[in-house]
Amino acid sequence: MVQVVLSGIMKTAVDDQAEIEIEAKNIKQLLDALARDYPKMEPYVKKGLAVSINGVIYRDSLYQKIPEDAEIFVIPRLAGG
Amino acid sequence: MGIHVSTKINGDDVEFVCDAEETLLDVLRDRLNLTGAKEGCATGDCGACSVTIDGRLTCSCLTLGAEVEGREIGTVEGVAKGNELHPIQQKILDNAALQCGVCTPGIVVAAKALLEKKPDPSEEEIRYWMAGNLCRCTGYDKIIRAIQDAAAEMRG
Amino acid sequence: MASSTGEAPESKGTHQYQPRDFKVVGTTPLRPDGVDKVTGRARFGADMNLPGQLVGKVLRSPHPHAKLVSIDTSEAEALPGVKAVVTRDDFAENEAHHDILCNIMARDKVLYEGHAVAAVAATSRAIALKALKKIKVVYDILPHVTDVDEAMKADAPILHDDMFTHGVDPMPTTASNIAGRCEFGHGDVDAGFEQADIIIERNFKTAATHQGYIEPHACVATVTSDDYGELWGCTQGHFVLRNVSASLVGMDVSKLRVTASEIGGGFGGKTTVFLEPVCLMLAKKSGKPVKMAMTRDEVFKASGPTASSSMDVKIGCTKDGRITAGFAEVRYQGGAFRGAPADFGAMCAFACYALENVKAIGWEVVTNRPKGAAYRAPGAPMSVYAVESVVDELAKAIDMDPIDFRLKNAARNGDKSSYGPKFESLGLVETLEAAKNHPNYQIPLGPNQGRGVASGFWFNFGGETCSTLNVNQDGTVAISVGTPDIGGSRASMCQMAAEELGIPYDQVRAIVTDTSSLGFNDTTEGSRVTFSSGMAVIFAAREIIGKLCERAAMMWDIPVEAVKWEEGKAIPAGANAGDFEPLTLAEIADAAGGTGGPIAGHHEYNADGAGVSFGTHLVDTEVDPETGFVKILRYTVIQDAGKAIHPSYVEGQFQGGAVQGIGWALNEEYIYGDDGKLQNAGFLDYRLPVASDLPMIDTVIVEVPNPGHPYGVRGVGETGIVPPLAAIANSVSDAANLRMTELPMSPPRILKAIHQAEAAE
Amino acid sequence: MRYEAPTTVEAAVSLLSAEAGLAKVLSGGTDLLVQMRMGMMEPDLIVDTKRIPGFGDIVEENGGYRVGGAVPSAELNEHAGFTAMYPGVAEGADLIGSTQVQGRATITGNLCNAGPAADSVPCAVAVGCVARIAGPNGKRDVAIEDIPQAPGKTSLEKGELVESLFFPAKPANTGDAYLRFIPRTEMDIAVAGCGISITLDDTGTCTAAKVAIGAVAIKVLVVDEAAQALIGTKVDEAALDALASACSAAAKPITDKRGTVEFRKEVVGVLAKRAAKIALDRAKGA
Repeated sequence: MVQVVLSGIMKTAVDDQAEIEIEAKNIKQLLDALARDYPKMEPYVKKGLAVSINGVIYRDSLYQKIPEDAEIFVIPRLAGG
Repeated sequence: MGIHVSTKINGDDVEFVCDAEETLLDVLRDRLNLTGAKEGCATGDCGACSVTIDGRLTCSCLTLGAEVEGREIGTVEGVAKGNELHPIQQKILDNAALQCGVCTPGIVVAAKALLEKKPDPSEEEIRYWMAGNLCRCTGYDKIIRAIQDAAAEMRG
Repeated sequence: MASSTGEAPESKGTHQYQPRDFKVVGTTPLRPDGVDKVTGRARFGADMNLPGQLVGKVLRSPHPHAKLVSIDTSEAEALPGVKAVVTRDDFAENEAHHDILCNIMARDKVLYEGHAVAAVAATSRAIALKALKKIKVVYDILPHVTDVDEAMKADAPILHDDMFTHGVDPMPTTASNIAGRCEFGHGDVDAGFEQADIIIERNFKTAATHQGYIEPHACVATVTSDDYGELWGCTQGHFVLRNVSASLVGMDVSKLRVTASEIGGGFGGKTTVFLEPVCLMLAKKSGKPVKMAMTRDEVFKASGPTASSSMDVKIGCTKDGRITAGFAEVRYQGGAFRGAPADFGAMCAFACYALENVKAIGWEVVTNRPKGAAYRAPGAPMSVYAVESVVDELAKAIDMDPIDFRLKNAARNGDKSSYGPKFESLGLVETLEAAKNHPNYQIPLGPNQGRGVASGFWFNFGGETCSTLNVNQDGTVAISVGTPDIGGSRASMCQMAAEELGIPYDQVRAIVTDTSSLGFNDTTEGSRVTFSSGMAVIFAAREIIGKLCERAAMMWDIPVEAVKWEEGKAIPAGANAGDFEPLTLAEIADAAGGTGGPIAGHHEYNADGAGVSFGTHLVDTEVDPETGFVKILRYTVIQDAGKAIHPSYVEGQFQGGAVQGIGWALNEEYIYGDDGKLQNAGFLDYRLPVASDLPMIDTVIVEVPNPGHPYGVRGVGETGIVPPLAAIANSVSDAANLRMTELPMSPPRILKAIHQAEAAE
Repeated sequence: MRYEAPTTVEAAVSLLSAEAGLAKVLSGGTDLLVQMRMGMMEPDLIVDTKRIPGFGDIVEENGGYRVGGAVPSAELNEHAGFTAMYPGVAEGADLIGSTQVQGRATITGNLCNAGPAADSVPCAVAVGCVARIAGPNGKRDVAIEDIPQAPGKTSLEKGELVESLFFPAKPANTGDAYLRFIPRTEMDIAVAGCGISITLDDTGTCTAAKVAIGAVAIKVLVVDEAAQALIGTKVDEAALDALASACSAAAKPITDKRGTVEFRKEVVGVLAKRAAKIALDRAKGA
């Protein structure tokens, strides 16, 4: 189980919980689980998200491993100019 | 309906036929394949199309092609002598005074015209002379330094 | 140029930072595309011509909001010289790119003045323009809204009857112009404000600005009868352009080859498509090459500016300068479709500070304006302007130096960021200290002069990237990258390859390949190219080194493990040390035909581990109390680059970002009339900064290595535009002894504020 | 559209007179070509005046200068005699657009485009410039303030064009100046402008003055009350304040993308005061 914090627009999609617990060994499992357990998250997952694991932000690497005690934030997919 | 025009561009005799509405910029780019001058605005506000006509700096977008009969045009393509860059071109490179480079042809033509008129311009004189050449990338700093360096080199 | 180097923290990223002595990196060689650019030979978007090409032109809506009842193109089609006309009917629905489709060619409604409704390809520009006039469009005009606060009201004209606000639970059942709400932060701001000795709360507004690249969008396209397409044009991302355009036009991706021309500025504005799918469709329909270029007024009216904003900020602090709580609510309108960067605005607002109690709410709103596009650190400059203005006021209120105030609250390694994750490695404190010690911070000010300070932040990211290096027979190296070079990145790529391979810079040449020559690359955006493509080049070079050692081992008949690469040469090592003369890269390359053929390296990956970049700006201004005119006296940019590969181009990014910020702060704005039409769609009245408006822009490159890059590189392109809005507002407010809360601070606004301040006294 | 480049003024007049459609005179073209490009104007005939002898010349006449209708402002500013006599007029001409634009733009064009914000016009008005107009009925001389009528509208009749501008000899102890306000330092259209000419007697008392303000009404305005505020004074602070108030009161500006009514009224007074100080210094020979 990893502790996941959802921020921004997505917080309401997980019933305003500050943190949720999800069983996931990599980013893809995390996102799949989010979409499965919280149907309101599905559009966000589809649109694309970024995941911060211990402070390093991953935008695309779906199979990036998530360590057991990692600090996980799910944030909007970054873009730029 | 076309207007026949005989002129000199960068020292060479050139003849072309254009419509009355066509600007010199249209003629240079679309008829003569001299694409160094750019259309940034077509209203004389950006300077990317700078050329000289009889030695005087102007915007080719504010000149009709038909007007240059018998005149002498200078474009960015004529600034280097063969493979030998003009000091202003070299100093722009040395100073990294370009990023995207789309304003650079206009900058080269305008700065060359300045240094021919004023060999030792102050920073303020350079900035006001170049006020009609918009650059969105550099904040002008390195361009001004390049012109100062070129001026110093040309004075010897 | 001064420089300071911070401690490299332990790396947690995929790619380790390794300290080393650089030979090529950190120098300032001439760029490979330089001579072409100073001689006029470089070919930009509008500089390519194809035999027999037609001229394409777009008919645009004169109305800000209307139903598109009918479009009759028959008279235009009948005009001699007209070879194709396209409208919405030529483009099939497209679920994946629905908004882009609706934007490039209006469907049921036009949503802003300048929205494309039809396009023509003809044998000349004059005929194309004449044909546009012969297209009969029937509009059913609807009420419009262009202001963000107006658009959020319940009785506002609604742009999309299927827009229900995301991020509000339960989701509203009535349509509105509010696309979404987001919220970031932690702690308890109410409790935090309870602890404050002083609280300042203000409202701010900023106008929409345009990226203002000097080169208008342009492309030339050809589609053969067997459906193979080629497109040449100026774009920040030709792979994305290819994928989106192929999808909208209904082509296989493999059948469309896109070549990125030289690009005359982008700043985010060329990360999406406008003309390109239309150009392809005209080429397909006419069976001839078609060239299109926007006019400047089309660029202003129909490409993508940034958001305008309306913001509330409330910050509390103790008497000794500790921020106890920060709250921001930002409302951004991003034009007629979803995408206003309110989320990034809310995330960046308080990113400079380590706060126990922070909350930032973002509202994403649509209005009858052109669909926004990214603009350098999208969303950040506005919210940071609001927060940094209040921070400045708090420091003044407790009589504390504004840099000391920031140092007291600055985010440091391991602090929880205001948008969630912990900061791993950051150089904010270093920039603040460099600012405090800078000679420009000590210069005495005269009458009507003021000094402003502000800090700012951008995330930076990596993205999908690949690059190939080919060793030529003469020992030179050709680099292929897939990320268009806007600011000199080809030079940086050559430097990094030369550094790794141990060969001189001038033996390496980089090009940006077309979409058929490399795998997918994300767009040049997000300050990612020197970081991501650079790292791909480094790893591809390392692959080459492995191969070079193998070839040398073969030539020497020793195990490859007994060969090492040093200073551009293969050297026998271990038991064989000294047995053979070292082989240079050129010697191995020359022999390659007999040792296994060509030598190449390639690297493909998702570049993660981008390092955040912070900056602090100092600016002195003088305000004319009789006219409200602002003169920038001196300007200093201090920013963390991680490691500057080519310091001159790093400085150039700092300076360019700062000056775009100066324009945003003082004069640039989209001005709309009551009729919903843009009143200043040209450089004359849009007012980019010109050379005579500015002083030299001083720079300090701070280098706190990014642990996620082998050289420590951080993206530098975007952060530079984040602090200037606030820094200048703080400086002007100091000079005129008042508080400016609306951008741009144009002279009429400043003079009015001066009179209001006088009246209040 | 036809393009003609006649070599006599008579030929130019007959071309302009004979054209049934829209005929436009092209000297610098820096307004005309923009209007054409933006689709605001579609002339049927363009008459280029630059091939007419004299149109490109600056000649001395009766102690003053006659400036040909096609003299670009850059050339005017390079003319040592003219800039010494009327520095304010030259400075006004030097503010029209960029260096590039000044290589083409003419005062005559600036006048005949009839834009209320024309930078070269207020000071030329203040120094008493007279236009020589050629037309189907011969030639006539007209004070230039009588030419612009409203934005884009002049008092010129069909077939007429301005052949030259005459700047009369400058009286002794006279100084001129022009200042405008723009939000940037260059490349903008004036938000307000003021041209001024001041003549002093030997004791430093103002004996004559003319004040013209730009960009604050449908055309350049001559403000007699402003001149009266200076005449008979030593152009001291009180007189300057009265000048400023008169200019602000006379201004009838609009609010648009470039400025507000309040801003323009206030700033035109500030500019008048500042320009008067420069003109005063020049009149004193400082």
